[in-house]
Amino acid sequence: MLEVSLVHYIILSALLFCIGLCCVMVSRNLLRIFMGIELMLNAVNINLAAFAYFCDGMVLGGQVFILFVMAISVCEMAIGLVIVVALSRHSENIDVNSQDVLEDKQ
Amino acid sequence: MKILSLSALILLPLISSGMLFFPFFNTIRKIRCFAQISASIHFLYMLLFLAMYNPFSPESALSEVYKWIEPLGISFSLSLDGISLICAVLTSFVFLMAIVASKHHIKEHQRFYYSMVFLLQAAVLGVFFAHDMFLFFMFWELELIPMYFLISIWGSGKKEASAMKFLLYTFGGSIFMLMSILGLYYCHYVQTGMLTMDMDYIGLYNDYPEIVKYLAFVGFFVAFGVKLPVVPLHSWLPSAHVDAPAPVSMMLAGVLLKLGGYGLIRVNLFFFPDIFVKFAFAVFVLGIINIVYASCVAFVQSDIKRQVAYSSISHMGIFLVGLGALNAVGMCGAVFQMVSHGLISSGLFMVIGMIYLRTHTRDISLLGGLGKVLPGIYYLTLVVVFASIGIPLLSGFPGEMMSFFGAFISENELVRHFVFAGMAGVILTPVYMLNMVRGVFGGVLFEKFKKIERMHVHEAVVMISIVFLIVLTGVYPGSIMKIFAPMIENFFSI
Amino acid sequence: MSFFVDYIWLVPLFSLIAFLIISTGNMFVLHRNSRISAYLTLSSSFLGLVFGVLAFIYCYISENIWFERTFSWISVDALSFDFGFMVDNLSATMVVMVCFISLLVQIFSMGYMKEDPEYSKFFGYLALFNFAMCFLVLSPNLFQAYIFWEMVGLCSYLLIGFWYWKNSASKAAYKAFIVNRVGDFGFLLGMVAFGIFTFNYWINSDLSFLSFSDLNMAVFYLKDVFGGYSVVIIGLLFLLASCAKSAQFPLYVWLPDAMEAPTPVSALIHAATMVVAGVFLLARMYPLFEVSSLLMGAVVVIGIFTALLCGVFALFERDLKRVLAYSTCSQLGYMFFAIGLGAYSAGIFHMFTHSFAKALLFLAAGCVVFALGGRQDIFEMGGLRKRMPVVAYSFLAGVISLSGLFFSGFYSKECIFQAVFESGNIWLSVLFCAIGILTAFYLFRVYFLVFEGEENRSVGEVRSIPFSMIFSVCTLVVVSVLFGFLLGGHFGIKSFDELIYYSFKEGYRPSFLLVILSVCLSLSGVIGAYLLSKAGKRVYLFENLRFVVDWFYENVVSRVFCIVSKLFDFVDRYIVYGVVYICGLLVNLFSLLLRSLSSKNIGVYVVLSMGWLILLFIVLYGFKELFV
Amino acid sequence: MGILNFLIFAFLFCLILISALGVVAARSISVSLVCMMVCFLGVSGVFFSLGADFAGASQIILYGVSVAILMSFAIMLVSKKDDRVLGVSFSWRSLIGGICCFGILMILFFTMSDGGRGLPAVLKKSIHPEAFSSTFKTASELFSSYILPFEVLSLILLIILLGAAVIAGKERR
Repeated sequence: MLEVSLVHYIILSALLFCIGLCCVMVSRNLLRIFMGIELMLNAVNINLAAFAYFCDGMVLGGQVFILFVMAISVCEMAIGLVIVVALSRHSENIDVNSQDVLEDKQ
Repeated sequence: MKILSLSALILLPLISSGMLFFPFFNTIRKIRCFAQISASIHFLYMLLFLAMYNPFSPESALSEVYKWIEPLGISFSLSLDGISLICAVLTSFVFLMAIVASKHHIKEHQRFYYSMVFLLQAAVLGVFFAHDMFLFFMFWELELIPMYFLISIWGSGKKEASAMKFLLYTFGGSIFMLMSILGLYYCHYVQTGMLTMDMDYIGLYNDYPEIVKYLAFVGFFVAFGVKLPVVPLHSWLPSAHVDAPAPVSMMLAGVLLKLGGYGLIRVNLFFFPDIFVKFAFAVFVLGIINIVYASCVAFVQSDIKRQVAYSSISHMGIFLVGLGALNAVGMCGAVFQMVSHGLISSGLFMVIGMIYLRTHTRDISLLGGLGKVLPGIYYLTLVVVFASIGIPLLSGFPGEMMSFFGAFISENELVRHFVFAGMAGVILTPVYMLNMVRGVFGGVLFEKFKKIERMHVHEAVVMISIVFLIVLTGVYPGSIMKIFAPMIENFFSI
Repeated sequence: MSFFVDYIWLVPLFSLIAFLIISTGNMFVLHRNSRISAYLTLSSSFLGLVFGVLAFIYCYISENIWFERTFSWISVDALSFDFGFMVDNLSATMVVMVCFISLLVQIFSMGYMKEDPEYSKFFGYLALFNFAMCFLVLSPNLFQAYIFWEMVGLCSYLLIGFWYWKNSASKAAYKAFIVNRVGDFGFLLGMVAFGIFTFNYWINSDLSFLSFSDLNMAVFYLKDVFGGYSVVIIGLLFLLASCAKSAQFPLYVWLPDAMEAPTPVSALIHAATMVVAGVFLLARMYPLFEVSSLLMGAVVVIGIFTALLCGVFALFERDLKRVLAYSTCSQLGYMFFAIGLGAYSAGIFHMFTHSFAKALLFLAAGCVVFALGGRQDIFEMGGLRKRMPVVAYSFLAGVISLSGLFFSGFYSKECIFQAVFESGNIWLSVLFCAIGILTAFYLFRVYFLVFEGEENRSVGEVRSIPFSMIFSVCTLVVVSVLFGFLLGGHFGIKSFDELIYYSFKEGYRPSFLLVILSVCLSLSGVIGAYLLSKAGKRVYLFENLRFVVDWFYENVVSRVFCIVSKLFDFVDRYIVYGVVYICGLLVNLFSLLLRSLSSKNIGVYVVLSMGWLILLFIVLYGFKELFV
Repeated sequence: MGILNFLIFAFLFCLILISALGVVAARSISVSLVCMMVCFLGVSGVFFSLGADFAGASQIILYGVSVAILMSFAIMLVSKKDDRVLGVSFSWRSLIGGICCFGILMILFFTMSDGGRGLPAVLKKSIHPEAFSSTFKTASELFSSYILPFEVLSLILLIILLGAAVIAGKERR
């Protein structure tokens, strides 16, 4: 009973993913939303690693993919933060609820 | 290359609509002359077809098949039969008249106007000659575009709204048609494994599942019902006519209503004869409603153009009665009614155009006593109005007579009993027609209409040729009958 | 001589050619009121008259000929409609009568319409009418009869509405056409029903479809195949048609209004020829009517009722031409009544005598109106005999003949009288006598009011009457006097009922007692009229009686029709359009909802996308069998 | 031996989840930043336990350190201006958001349990005892079958670099 099998890892990544999602949806601060996105990406990585380890045998395709995911997340984070900075310079606050430029006024 | 080629017939208007944009035609006069010349050439060429056509020889179908979209089995195939030839001749005649008549009505963008007219003519001829369902549908959609521009640019009153209404109505209808075509196409492919859009294969192959046949029939009927205004779907016609300029409404009434009728015959009747038998009474009742409803509504209208629009709805009601009779006499009556209605309604709209040009109003209460000032127009209108009422020796009578005789002979019990309701149209039509004539030409003359100018030469030419054709088909209907009658007879003999 | 019978179809053709020349000429070359059109129409009807008379003589000599030639007009597989002509005694005499009267009317109108601006159009219409009437009379089958039945209705519309700039004239023309159209509806329905019920009879009989020649065979076939009931229906439909055309009870309202037309037109159409077409149809369809007694009864009832009603209306009429119009209605009632009783040749005989006499009266009235410059109110006229004796005496001759005192009217009324008494129905004979008195009464009342009595100061100057009008009036006097006498069976000339009879020759046996009775009845009418005219000019007793029926038509019928069409218009404008409008509204509403949904801030977008994701999963999972 | 693995896994499991919750629930942004760093370290621990040592190392370097620093710079740049602490927003939106994320969790568990019929066999495989170095393996994989994505990745990084410099550079006034 006590050995750690694939399903535990998947449960872990699912939980982590949902927490990240919840962070994105709930928080008002744009930066916190970015943190949530990072959590979700890491959850995906855990999944990849787990499947690579359990099912993939010696090919380890999953681990290669983890690197790609990391790279992309870093790029996304960089651009995101720059936008946040520009946004904050533009409208003095980064509260998500107040950014309603797109709202249809009538 | 044999001289009679259908594709040449369709290409001619396209070429002339293209050529209008050459810089050579810089003055309005040149544009108009070119348009009139090419329209008359087209009409003469069409008469050549008429002369050389003998219904009994197989090669008279002049069918031409060119590969188009090979994998889907779609081919650019054209063919000819009695009914499509008659409709095509009527089309080119009405277009020639409309082009000649549009001298004073169209004041700006002549070049664009005439090219749109020729595009419309090509599309309509395409529909009549199409032998491939896809081609049929394509030309059906193509003729909407020029008509939309014609109504919305040169019209009057709230022209954009009615042009849009016309477009949406016909589009709505043609969606059903598309569904039916694709349904047939798919079923045919599933059952025979051969992917083709040709009318002979799709249409005449008749062991589709029962439900598919019903749905396809209803789909086609709705699409053609919108075009041939069947009462519940007709409300686009009056607004389109009221806001279109006179030559455009001549074309609209003279030709576009025939598309609906031609479609009903060619697709609904020839493809699904067994289902049409079941729906015969429904078609008949719709015809009756058309006649009675449109006549009553026409009586109350205050705008004469709207009255004539409703009158063309009631005329096409007689077409439906003839079609519902489902026998050779009824069918001949229906096709004859289609041709005569084409002539009559283009004549009527021509007259209304002339009156509107001179008095700038179409309201019956404001008009009156024009008979003394415009005697020429008055007498020609009388002839056309009497033709539309159905006076013998004029073109309205044979169509009506044969349709009612056909309805009486039809083996469908119910049709025989209700034919008298259709005949009520005989009383109702003169009621509003003569009321209109009395309102416009009779009675005391308003002083502001004292000094309107007499009939111009080109208007006289148009009206007299229309009246001549009306009298010719009325006195000797055999001239037209011998073209489409044999085809109808051998269809009903099987 | 048989050449004329063979080429009798030229008679209508002449007038058609005349009409075409005038109408095309009118369009381009001919000046509006040139004389050419008059001479053209005159020559065409004169040639027609010559042909007609010669053909009539041929028929008169040979024993009951039946000459027919047709060619197929429309032929669709089983059904073929034929055109052509058919000559027998009835049609030959009718052609002669029509051409003769139209010739005289055309001569009359040369003078009457001299200063009318649209002179040539008038003669064109007269030629067209002559063409349509002759072909109607010569038509070999029911289908062609229907065609020219409508053409005649069309010509009456054109001629009544000749002065279309007068509102009342165009309204009267419109009314006349609609009422005639109702009759045409009956004719069409009856013909179609008759044609189709006896369809396979016509197929195996070699004759053309619905031809008159063996109509009774077709009727017998119809009777035994479909039973008497269908015969009655078809008969009633044809009765409706003839009622409309001959202005009988339900559909007579258009005739008095038709007096808006110029007087020669009323003389030609609304007295002598067109209104007689209804009786002609009855004569042609006699085999159909003869079969069922119910139909004959209906014809009698309608005839008697119209005669009585219109007689009373004529009594209280102010307008000279309207009196004559009502008297036409009542005389036509006579003919219906006679044919209804089975007195086929008596009815036809009365038709001829009435045509001549009534045409005479109308032309004379035309002269009076022309002389007084268009005034038609008889109470404003008086003592005109001294001013225009010729017209006065010819009017008197016409009145005497029509009321059955001496001239040709006496003979035809005598035959009908005899038929009435033979039928034995007491009530009918009493009514018939009453009508006899009534006709004499109102005719002589008009005569005394207009021509006798002292000079009426409001008459004013009287224009001289041109010779052409006088000439035609006199010839008519001569004919209406001699016609009855000639065909009364004296001097070896065949009497009328030998000439035109249906199945048996009724033979004209003048019983002395009946002659005395009818003459003294008419005399009492005359004396009554004389006393009335002496007593006082104004009789307001039932002045507005005739307005009741007009009011009924004017308000009830047209009002109902307007309401129905307003209802339809309402349906069209709001319900049919409403449905479309609602669809538009729905689409609008839906798009508004969607737009508000997708335009908040970023947070909403995330939540929305997640929500749709869950929804998508649920839906896909739900229908997963479809995709597997 | 297996019990040790289980213990490590349980420790990492709790560490990651608690720190993730910390990120969400923390009032101030810097506290949530620290929790996020702890969570990343936990994740790298999981990678090591799964034998993906290269991934674990790069995780530590990449997320643990650089992203945290990046985030702190952003926080410093942004938070000076407004004083409001932008915590969790208790509006309609967040409520529905919470429900949605719970719904997605249920969906994930639902699919894991293969439509509620219990765990498919493949998920039950337990841990392999023998550890092996995967770096060599991933490197050879990276440069043999995944060479194209690798090159594309480098290109993307270059573009990101330029883009960030351009956006951050302009002083819009």
